[in-house]
Amino acid sequence: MTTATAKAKAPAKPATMAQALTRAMRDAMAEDPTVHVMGEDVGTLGGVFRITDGLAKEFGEERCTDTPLAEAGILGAAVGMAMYGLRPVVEMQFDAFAYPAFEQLISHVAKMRNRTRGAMPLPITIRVPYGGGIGGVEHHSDSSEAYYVATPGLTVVTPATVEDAYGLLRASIASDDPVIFLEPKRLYWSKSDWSPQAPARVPGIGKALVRRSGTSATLITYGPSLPVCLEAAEAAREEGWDLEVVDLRSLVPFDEDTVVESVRRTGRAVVVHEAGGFGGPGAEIAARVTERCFHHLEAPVLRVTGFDIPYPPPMLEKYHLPGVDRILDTVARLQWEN
Amino acid sequence: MTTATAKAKAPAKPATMAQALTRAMRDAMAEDPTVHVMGEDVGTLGGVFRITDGLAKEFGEERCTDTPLAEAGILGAAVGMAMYGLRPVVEMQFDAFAYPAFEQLISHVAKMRNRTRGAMPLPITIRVPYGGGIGGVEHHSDSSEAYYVATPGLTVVTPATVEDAYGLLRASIASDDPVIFLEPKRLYWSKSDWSPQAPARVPGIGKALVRRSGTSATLITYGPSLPVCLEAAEAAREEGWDLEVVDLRSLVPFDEDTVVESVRRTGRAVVVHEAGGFGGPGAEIAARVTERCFHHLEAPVLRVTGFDIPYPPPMLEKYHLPGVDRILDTVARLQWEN
Amino acid sequence: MTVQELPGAGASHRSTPPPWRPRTDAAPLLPDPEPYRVLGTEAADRLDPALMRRCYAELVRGRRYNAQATALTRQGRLAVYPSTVGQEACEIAAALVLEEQDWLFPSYRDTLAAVARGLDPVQALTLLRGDWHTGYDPRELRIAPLSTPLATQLPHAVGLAHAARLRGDDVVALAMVGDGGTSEGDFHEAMNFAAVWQAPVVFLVQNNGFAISVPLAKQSAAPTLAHKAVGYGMPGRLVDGNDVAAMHEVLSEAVRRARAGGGPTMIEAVTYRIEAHTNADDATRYRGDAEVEAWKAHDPVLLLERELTARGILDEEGIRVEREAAEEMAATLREGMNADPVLDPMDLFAHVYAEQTGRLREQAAMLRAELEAGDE
Amino acid sequence: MTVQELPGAGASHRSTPPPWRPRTDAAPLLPDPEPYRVLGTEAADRLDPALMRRCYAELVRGRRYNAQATALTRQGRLAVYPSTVGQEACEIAAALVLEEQDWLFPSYRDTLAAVARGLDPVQALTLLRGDWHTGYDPRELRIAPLSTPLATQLPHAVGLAHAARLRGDDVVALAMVGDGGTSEGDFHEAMNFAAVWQAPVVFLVQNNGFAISVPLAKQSAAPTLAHKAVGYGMPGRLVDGNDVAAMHEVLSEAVRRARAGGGPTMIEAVTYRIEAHTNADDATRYRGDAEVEAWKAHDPVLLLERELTARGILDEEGIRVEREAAEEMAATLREGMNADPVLDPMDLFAHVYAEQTGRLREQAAMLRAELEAGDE
Ligand SMILES: Cc1ncc(C[n+]2csc(CCOP(=O)(O)OP(=O)(O)O)c2C)c(N)n1
Ligand SMILES: Cc1ncc(C[n+]2csc(CCOP(=O)(O)OP(=O)(O)O)c2C)c(N)n1
Ligand SMILES: [Mg+2]
Ligand SMILES: [Mg+2]
Repeated sequence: MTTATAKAKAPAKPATMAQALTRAMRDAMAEDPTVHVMGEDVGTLGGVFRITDGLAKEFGEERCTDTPLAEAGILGAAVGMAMYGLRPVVEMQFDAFAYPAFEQLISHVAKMRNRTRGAMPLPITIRVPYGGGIGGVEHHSDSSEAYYVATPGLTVVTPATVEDAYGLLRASIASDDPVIFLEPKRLYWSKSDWSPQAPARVPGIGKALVRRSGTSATLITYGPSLPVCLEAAEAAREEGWDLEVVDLRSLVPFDEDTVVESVRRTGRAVVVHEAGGFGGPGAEIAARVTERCFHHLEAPVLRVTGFDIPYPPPMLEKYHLPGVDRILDTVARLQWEN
Repeated sequence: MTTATAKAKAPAKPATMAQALTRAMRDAMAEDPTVHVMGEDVGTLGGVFRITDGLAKEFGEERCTDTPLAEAGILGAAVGMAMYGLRPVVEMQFDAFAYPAFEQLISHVAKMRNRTRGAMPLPITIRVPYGGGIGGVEHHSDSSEAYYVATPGLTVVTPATVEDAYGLLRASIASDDPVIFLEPKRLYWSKSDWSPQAPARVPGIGKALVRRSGTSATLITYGPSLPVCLEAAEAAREEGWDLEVVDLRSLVPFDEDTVVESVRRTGRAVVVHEAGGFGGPGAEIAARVTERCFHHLEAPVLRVTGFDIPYPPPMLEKYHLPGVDRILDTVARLQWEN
Repeated sequence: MTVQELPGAGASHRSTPPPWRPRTDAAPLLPDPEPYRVLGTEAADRLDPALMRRCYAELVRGRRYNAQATALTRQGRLAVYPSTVGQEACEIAAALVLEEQDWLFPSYRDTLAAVARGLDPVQALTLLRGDWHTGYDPRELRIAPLSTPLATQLPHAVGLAHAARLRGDDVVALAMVGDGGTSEGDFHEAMNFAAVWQAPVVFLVQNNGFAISVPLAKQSAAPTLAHKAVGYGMPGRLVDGNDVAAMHEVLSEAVRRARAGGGPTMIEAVTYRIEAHTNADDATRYRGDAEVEAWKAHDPVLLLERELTARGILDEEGIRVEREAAEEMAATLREGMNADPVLDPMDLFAHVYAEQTGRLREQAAMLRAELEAGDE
Repeated sequence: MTVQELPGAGASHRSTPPPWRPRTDAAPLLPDPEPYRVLGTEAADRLDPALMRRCYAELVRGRRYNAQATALTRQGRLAVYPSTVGQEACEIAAALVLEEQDWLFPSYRDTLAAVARGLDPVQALTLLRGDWHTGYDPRELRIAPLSTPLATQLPHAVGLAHAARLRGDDVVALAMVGDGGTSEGDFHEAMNFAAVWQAPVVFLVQNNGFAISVPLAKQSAAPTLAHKAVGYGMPGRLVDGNDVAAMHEVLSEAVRRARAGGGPTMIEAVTYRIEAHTNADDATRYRGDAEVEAWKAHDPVLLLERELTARGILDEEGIRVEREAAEEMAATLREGMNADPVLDPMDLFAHVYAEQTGRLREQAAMLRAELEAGDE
């Protein structure tokens, strides 16, 4: 996947999600000179989360650029760069700081291919560190995926594992469509012994994965909530439930078939995500799964989500985030007696 | 509701939704000197849809102000005005032109009450003409309610009748919370013989209304799709279906009880709206109604929505908008044989 | 760190502060107080007759194009048309100063600039007719899609120019925006990025006095809009936007500067929107006739026509020839717009993504079934 | 409209264009090329000894406050702290120039300005401790919530000042933002609204050289940030941000002007962020020691201390007294922050709306049940 020179310079074997993301950008930049990384503090500093660490040094400041502090300007400039044939990878410093770029995103990025009848696709990857659990002060822990999911033209991807962080980011950068690449902040330092030297052949964008097989009910989740769901599934064994866990990996496209297949088999489902419930992605998933699995369902599809409130301050976030107990309580409400 | 002087100056009896909206602002301004209208072209011109017609003349340019052309600035200034105790009524000229104000909306307007523990509520009404059907060129026909609905702290209101245009706008301006007031553009010129001299006692924000009683199935809708649903309900009689039609009137708060009561009775439901389906408000409605009506449902709750595409150009919009036939086709899929 | 520990503690109280100098000299960035003019001044002695004949031809065509487009709205052939009557000198000059490889970033009003750059008028008007959004392939003539969301095209121009420069290509981007559009955050961010990156961009602000109904006085308190440039570290130029010779000269200079690596320039063209905002607007609601009449007397076509006739560069015959050419263009446009556009509802689902999602395939199938049922 | 019909047709080609004049004279709006200084210059002869003693006391307290807050991050009592070491003169002056009825709009970095205005330090630090977002009632001392999203507080300041003016109240709003924040669209829109509305606002830009790791040179190409003011039609002033006397004078003048109905002013304070962006940042990644040392020698506390000692306004004893007062403040702060904040998880659902929605009531009930189950 990488050239000989690239291999020679390759950083040490990544162990964390953060390192896998860095490596994905690095490999993409080494392979394709049109890939440009840009954003606030991404150059000299390597980003506030250090995800772009080393890229400016290896590829120069023109390939990994510290921009002025203006998100609409960053994304708008990236649109122009993509119009000229580059593949910009934009870093938004935190979820809530992507909002200033919303008009550029909705009115241009998402629509450009369509409004030009395919003449002008925009292969832009927009990396957005999202979600909570890291003790961030207000505006640093939003789960903003509902906005992106409701915007036709955007692909919305979110990895939950180190392997996927690499594979999905590579796939996103390679995509000819604009991709919102949501990085679960609190998994940045999660580890695995995956090695990029032999990248596992991960399925591309649009394919969900059953991360744990089970027969009692299906937990449908993504991103930061995957580890929580897996933990819940383990804990559920004590209650006698054998839970299946599906990791969506991309919210758009939404891999209905994998989910529907699972739910038809288990007959019960809970959607779990950190974003607020009301009008959140879980609503779409529940509605659609119900539509396609209606006669297989023993109980309505339930949701465990963040509360419908502004993201709480650090000391209270633990009460807000979907945790193992809340998931198990919800599984218990899946009408087992009927 | 209005003072003697106000009555004396009252414009002619409003017959259209546009006139009812104008009248609502006028009466609110006459009653409460803290109500200020602001936006692009709202003063001298009376707005591009003439909804603020006459307000600058009657109340002066300081109460109905032509702002510079900058939506974040408009909403941001309104925040400051509300912090000082005014009640700004902001006009966004078109749906898509509210996007530049998104950061102000999400990070401040929606959160200010919560982040200050109630010390600083923001009684701002944000009027957004929304939806299509008027032959507008791109960026002039978006149905952006999914973004607002997924943002805790915002109240999201949308009238479908002339009476409600008046009543709900009055209620929104009177609300101590920020309200996104979605005005269905293509109903601006819809008429009724409602008279503001004797305003019908319309229920306030948060109460859905059964606009047509029926027994076969429930159409759940709001705003621009209400007339279409009522027409579909009439047409359905020929097919032998007696459809109930519920007008939500506000998406947040969502009046679950009225909807649930209806669906439990009819056993079947279709949600109808112009906004895209994927991640749209209909997903929340379907998911929630299913959760609460599961054992009463004869078929899954279905949705008739705009397609999941950028809003089409004028000559093609008729294929995109949910129409009577598409609603009836969907009603037909509600598993009547089972 | 406390005061005691500070390294300078104990030194004389006349210590020198860290070195300071302004990053650039502000003086050359500031616009002249009067709009630059050529026509009717001595500078007109230096005019290039051939270029001016070309400009004249384009201005006459441009004026006719405006008239024809407005007529098409009355016939229902166009949904809406924002006219550039009175602003033709800006539109034409913007198109003429660019090389083939350069890019034009028009606002929603600037169909005429696109047409003057060579775009087929029917394609230019597709958006306003309503059969599709962008009626042309932007890469073909290097004309970005007409931008309806105001000022949003400006950062695109900066990004594109920057990308071309990184690639070592000789490309300049010229971006157009109105006086109202300068109030948007995107204007600010684009200007700043352009200056920091020294991108080869020219910003052309057409100050036509109004943003729909809102006059400049309610839009900005700046001495001139051109004064905004200095705050970004780029030169601001003030030009008579109705003087095509002045416009051509100032724009050319800015394009040359950008091409030579000298960075961006912002130009304020002082002009006037003679007609209403669009055919749907009623301008009598917000302005009086006197102002309009004063500006009609300073008409861009007339200014050039007078200059060229006075100098013997243009005569009755020349005027006749250009008017006839303009009539021909108008006839072709009329004809083109009279043909009903071919519509395929299934286009709705094309190009939303490179590859259709399952959900879109399903929706497309539904529409196809509806259309087939309708055909029966 | 065609050329033939134009009213001016046939007139001399030297017709006069419609009248033109710049809306305001640009010259008085432009900043001086050198930052304004008082300390160490002859202007210091005019200093008000009492005011300067007050400033000195506040600076010493401010420095100590910074040290204490940073210490609290190391003890895990604060989640994060953006220090204003080196910027205390700006923070203090901003607080001191305001009257009781005025409003302060701080950025996330400006807890010190809020404290100097009288806010309880524990309340000021609540956001950074993490028990709630805004730790105080903004109306009490007229201090807007600390703004994390950069530059978004600026239009708030404009709107509030405008509202007060409409009401006939004597209120000035002072809004603080960083050099990086000036790149945001909200900065631009706020400046423009303020100038068009002639709102009583003072914009204080603390140019501390960096936006996290990004130096000013990558942020702006402007001669100075103060030059931005002219593009909005308001005066721009350049001041040595480490010179508390200069800061106090220039800010006071701007506040006075705003109060008198003279409209907004923008002030660029040239200063330096001596410490890292926050305790979580590693400044060695993007800057060298030499620059930091040069600025340490131009320390705001030191500058004033030297001036006042040289003039006999301050002596050893005076210094000792202020340091002791600062230590007391630090002890109180330590104590306040050592107390664990009282948390009520049910607060999550308070104040989302004036009246809780059904859905929130349900979610609150769920959390309450969980908490009760946990207690058992
Ligand atoms: C972001 C945005 N806000 C509002 C509008 C609605 N709108 C269309 S044109 C216009 C006025 C534009 O004025 P100006 O920039 O001076 O350009 P002109 O129309 O004079 O060419 C407005 C407010 C828009 N298109 N985009
Ligand atoms: C809209 C927005 N974008 C990005 C950030 C992340 N961020 C926090 S502080 C900062 C740098 C701010 O620099 P400056 O404005 O110079 O203020 P300083 O930190 O120097 O006081 C950045 C990029 C933010 N808080 N808000
Ligand atoms: Mg204009
Ligand atoms: Mg800074």
